[in-house]
Amino acid sequence: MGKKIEIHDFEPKIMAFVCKWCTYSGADLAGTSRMDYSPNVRMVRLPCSGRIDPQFMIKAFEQGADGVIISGCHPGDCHYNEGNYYARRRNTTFRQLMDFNGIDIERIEFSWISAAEAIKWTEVIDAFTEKVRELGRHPQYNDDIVDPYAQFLVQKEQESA
Amino acid sequence: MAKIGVFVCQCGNNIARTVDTADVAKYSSEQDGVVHVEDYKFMCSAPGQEMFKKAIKEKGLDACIVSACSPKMHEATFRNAAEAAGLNPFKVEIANIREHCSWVHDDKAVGTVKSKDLTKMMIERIKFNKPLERYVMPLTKRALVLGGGIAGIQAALDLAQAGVDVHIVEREPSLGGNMARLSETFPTLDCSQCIMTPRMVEVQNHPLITVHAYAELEQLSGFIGNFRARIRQKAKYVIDDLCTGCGECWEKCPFSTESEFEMGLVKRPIIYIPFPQAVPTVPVIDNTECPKILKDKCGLCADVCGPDCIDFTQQDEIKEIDFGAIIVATGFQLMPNVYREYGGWRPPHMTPKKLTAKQRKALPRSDAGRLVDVINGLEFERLASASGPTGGQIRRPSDGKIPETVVFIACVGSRDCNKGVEYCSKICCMYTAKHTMLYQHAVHHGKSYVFYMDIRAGGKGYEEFINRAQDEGAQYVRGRVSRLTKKGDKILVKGADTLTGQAVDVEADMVVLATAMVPQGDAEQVAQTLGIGYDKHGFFSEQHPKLMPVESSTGGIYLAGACQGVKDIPETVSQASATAAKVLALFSKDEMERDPEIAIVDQEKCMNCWDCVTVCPYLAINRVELKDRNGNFRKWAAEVNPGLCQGCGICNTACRSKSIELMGYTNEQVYAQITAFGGDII
Amino acid sequence: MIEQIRNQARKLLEDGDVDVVIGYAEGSDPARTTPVFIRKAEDVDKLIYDPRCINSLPLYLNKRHEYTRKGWKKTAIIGKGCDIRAIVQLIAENQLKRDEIYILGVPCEGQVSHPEKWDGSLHDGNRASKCIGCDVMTPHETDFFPGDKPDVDRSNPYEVTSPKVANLMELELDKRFAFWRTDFDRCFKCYACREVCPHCSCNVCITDETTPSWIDPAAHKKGVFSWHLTRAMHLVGRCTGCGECTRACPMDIQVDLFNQRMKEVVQESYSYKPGYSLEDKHPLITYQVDDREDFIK
Amino acid sequence: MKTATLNKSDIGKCIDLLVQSDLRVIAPRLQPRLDDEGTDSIDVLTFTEVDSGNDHQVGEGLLPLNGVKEFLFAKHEPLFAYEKRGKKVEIIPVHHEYPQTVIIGVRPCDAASIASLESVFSDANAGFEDPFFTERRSRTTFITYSCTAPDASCFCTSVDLAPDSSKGSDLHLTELGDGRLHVEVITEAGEAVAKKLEALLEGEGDQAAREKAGASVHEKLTRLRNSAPIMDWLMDTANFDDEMWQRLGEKCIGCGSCTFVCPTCHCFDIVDENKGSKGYRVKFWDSCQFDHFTLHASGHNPRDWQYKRYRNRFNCKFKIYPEKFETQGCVGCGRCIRACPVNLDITEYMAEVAHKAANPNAMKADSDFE
Repeated sequence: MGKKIEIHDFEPKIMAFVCKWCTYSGADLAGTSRMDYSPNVRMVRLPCSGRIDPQFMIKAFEQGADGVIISGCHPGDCHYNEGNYYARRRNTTFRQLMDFNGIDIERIEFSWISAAEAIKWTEVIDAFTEKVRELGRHPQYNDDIVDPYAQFLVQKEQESA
Repeated sequence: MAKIGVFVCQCGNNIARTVDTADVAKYSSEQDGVVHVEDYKFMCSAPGQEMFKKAIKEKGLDACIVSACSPKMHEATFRNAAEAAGLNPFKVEIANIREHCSWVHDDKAVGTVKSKDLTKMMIERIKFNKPLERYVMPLTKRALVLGGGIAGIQAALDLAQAGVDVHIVEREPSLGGNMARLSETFPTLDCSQCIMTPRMVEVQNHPLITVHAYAELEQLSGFIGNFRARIRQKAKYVIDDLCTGCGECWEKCPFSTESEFEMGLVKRPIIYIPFPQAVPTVPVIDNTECPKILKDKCGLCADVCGPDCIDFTQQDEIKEIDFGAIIVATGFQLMPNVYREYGGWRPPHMTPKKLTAKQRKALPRSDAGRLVDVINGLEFERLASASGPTGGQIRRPSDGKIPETVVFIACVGSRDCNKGVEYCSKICCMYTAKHTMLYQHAVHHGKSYVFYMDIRAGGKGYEEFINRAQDEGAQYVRGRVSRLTKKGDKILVKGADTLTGQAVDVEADMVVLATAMVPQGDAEQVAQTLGIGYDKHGFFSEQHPKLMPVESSTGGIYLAGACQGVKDIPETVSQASATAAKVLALFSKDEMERDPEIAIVDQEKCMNCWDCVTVCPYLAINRVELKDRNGNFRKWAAEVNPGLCQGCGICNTACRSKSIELMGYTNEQVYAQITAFGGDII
Repeated sequence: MIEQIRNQARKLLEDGDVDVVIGYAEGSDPARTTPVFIRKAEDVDKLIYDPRCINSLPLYLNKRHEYTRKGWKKTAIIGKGCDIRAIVQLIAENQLKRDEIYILGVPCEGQVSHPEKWDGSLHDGNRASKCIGCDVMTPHETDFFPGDKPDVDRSNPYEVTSPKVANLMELELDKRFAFWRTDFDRCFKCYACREVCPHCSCNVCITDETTPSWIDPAAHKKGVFSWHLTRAMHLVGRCTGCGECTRACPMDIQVDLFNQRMKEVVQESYSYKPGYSLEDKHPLITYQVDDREDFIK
Repeated sequence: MKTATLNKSDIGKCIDLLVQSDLRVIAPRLQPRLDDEGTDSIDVLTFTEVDSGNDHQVGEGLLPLNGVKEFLFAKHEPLFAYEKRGKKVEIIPVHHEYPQTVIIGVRPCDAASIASLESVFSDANAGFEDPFFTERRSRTTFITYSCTAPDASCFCTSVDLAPDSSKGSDLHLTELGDGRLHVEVITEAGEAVAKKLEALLEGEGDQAAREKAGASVHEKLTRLRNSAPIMDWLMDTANFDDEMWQRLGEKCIGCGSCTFVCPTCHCFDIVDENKGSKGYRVKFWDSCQFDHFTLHASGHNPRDWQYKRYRNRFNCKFKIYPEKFETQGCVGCGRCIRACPVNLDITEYMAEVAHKAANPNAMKADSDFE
């Protein structure tokens, strides 16, 4: 404890979609154990990784997320027996789809984190934050997708002139 | 317009040390829809909760955010408090700013920004929280036990002793199962029948237990608390209520066939009870063999029956009974096909499925070239049993000679990915040791060899038991047997001792195979009837391997004994008692309360592709026909059974048309949470 | 060949075995053909079949076209192999019952990729790329087939035959993105790709939903990207590759490249080809315990 | 009317001149392609902004996939932004850019559609002026180019237009067949542009040659229909439930392509694009061919089946437009015919109606529909 947080020029925005039984509890354990990790992540608590719709990830990127984490119980440990298996298939295909669209799938992290793996949670967050920080702002999504009308909010000089 | 209250907890110094809670509260108060904020030292304390309730009442809040510790800690606390204050408990959400923020970020500026963001995401989310009501469902306080072996008997007795009405369905004519076949049990060598039969009688006499012997479960509908079972009572051709069990009929029956109970080692009459201590002591007529039923010849049993209880016109009877919970205790069988691998011969009825008389005739009757004296463990149990065909004398099946040399082969079919099953059958090491002892006790000068791969004796008194077997003369050879061949009237066992690296050939009078325990041949069919999961071997799957080992994947159906996985008797009994405890917990309330955080279907949008039906791990989604006002069929749609749904949301994601919503985690809630994201990150 | 089909259609209509025969007829200009619904036996001579018959007719069997189907109890449909795959997939997804449909299979030699490319004959320069390596030119599931139906080995994996998919996969990531950005720039969200798809069968499409509106309805990049990603994602493991989405696009955005790429992925990962089995479930609603997870940490 | 001639090879230079005078120039241009496209693609010619005269397809005979309407009536645009703060909603104005624009190489049919759109968005007929449209219109100059190669789907002559019509145009170019173009200055805006191109223009145009060239193209049109009786027939409410609507329309799949490529379709929808508690109110193209276009909140849908939606589209073109906006609704560009995936052909409707109007007492066709 006591790792000083260093603020960089670019701080990635990361959204995490996690299962409440394993990963959320793992993150709770990281808190209870007073571990330190990057503050760049915002978590959405869902009942199961099988509830994570690809729509969530698309929306997160549209909101300006530089990276998205999906995490649930290890295979065989799903509280609902098979939710994570469906999540795995859905993500296998979704990643390939994003890749074919030219969107960097390095920005989507999928990991199995159990309720006991607080250390793994902090490692995944830190490593992913660092990776996305190096990748920089999301070039495909940030430039012209996040806010399609941003330019309309700025009054052009020649117009006012 | 939402009236949201935000309650920021300082948690003493736990949150306040790295989060400026006052700033979080101020920021929250500026958010759309927020009408009340509090910043307090201990929200979960009694005064904190009072403050929470008071704010709800006085400000008329319709939703509350508590920015505090993990929802695992105090979500229930604040939901209960809200309920007490007249606010629907599902309109309370926790923003986790302790475990996920203050405890993990050691920088006040960073922690404050993150706490604001976490709180804001929750504020946006809660605008779409719907007030939910807990489902209350009726509950039938009657339990069904499938299988009348030791697991079923134990579970039924435990339940009945607690006052629950129990029905046992057993497909054989008598209770008892495999345990009734055993001669003695390890590691104490106490007599199996001596401990089993009193329990069977107890079941029979218990006023709350109804035994449906010679019956099978045909269909199951409904869900936890509200099952309806269709039970087929197979025709016994004997009227239960009149039969006194005097035995005249089976003693006089002039025909016979191999006895299933005795593993085909001897014959039984066509009208029979499986074994003398059978419960109920009512015989049944085997309608595949009885000449009276097949060709209207004989009928001797009816002539000799004093109470006149034989009725050749009896038909199968269907009973429909409602149950609230089901305990599955269908037990195991020994792997049926291994004999052939070892050149052994098996009685025709031991083929995996019961054959018709015609098919059986087609099978070779002769044992020429076959090794009749290669038997499996259960057959040995019968040979060793005092009530068995040999009266407890160990005599080999072919010529009744007392075998001088017996070879026991462990791991037959188990731990064998190629020809058998890959799992360890677990009890074989122990029962093989027991067999050597039973043999040594019966034939003092006999020699016994055990070919084994590893000895696995993890259990109370188990390792000691193995040692005792070795002390009593069993010779353990670590190695596999490659071949069994006939040599005169002996069997040549070609094996190897891998410890010395030498070939070991034994001329044995009898070979006993420790055959793997596998699920019943129709286990998969049973699982499909019940709607529970099963693994690739056919063992029924438990809900969770660690925390829910006796629950099946379907609510209200519990698993006891070897149908769930290989087990010895003590494990089976304890698991059976555990299922009884689960059923009692379920039955402890008059009505069932179900969590409202389950999936619901927008049936107009549903385009009935049934993807949800396919993915649902709990078979909680039904296909229903929607009718118009005139009662005509309009369309199909999915419908979630609130009794079965566990709220995983897998269907919600699988549904392309988004016609399924998981209450508590609806698309709108998640959407709002995501769209609130995107502000300052640090 | 078409005479045999016509005769069979006539017989079916005369005997009252079917209410309607869906087929192709001459279109309003020589390069085009049009779907036609034949209800009377005397009209069967309108039916034609040649390489211009590109339309995927199973589209009309989809529940979205409920009105068209009104009053039809049993429908006969002329199907080339790829369309029959679509029918089979519709049946597997419970959008259709096998006994409601009478399939008049036709032997197919490939289709012209676009009416504008029709020059009187079919050749390598205008044959649709989906027809290369097609294993259902002799269709697999038919009720009637003119002539003998040879056995065809259909066990080969799906193969991407559009050179564009391979070209795109070879490009750098940002080049690939740039390609799509230029193409999607033209998209004005007419949803023709959705409406011609035999498998888009939702009563209310997710993009027309407002609670919440996952996909912005306006045709800016955000709305267009999420629309095309969602459309492709919803067709993973279900698309039978008729290519109608690309052909119907009035701005010629090749949206079916996504579907082709995803078919390749599904084939590689789960050895699944849609449209060949009446019972098999598509790969996103099934799983194997040992599915690939090389990307998971 | 002022006329002049221009060498066809100088069009590139014209574009350069216009670009140099800080005008946004839009011209038909082929989209770049990958090395190996395969057989599935077609040539994608669209009106796009060009930055030099080297890259354009003006006068190459092809009709661009899109019309020019998107440069006046944007595919999508924000009306305003908003943000909810506490209990207040703040409206934040958005600032649109309306650059001075020249669209060159516009076909006469597309130019005629501008006149139609004008009467919807800016005429007193509509009772409302759409500032976005009128602002853009006032800053846009159309240089039309007489059609040289009508294809099988073109039918402008059937709707009282001609391949060399200058309706809706500011500056009109016609090929004379000898490598020269006849230039007609039609409006003041056209004149202003012509002034910028003065260096390239020569003397007087050859009116007779222009007429002749126009007439020769006229003959190339094969799809000829009589649109005169259509409006009256449609005005007869009894024909609203005529069997032809169902018979011809049952194959329609409601994809909406026809409305999106149509140069005179102008329906739009307005939604709030929400992002947390702030967002934009956005206007974007909509289509009467969508099932939820007329869906009421009650669940009732007056146009509940697809043939009714197509009936509406036909009515819109041939009845509502002329009746309400006093202008033509269909300009005969043929885009809807080319775009339709099921070959639903508006000219078949036209022919059918003309036939029915001519034979009012003919026996009703034996209908399959009840």
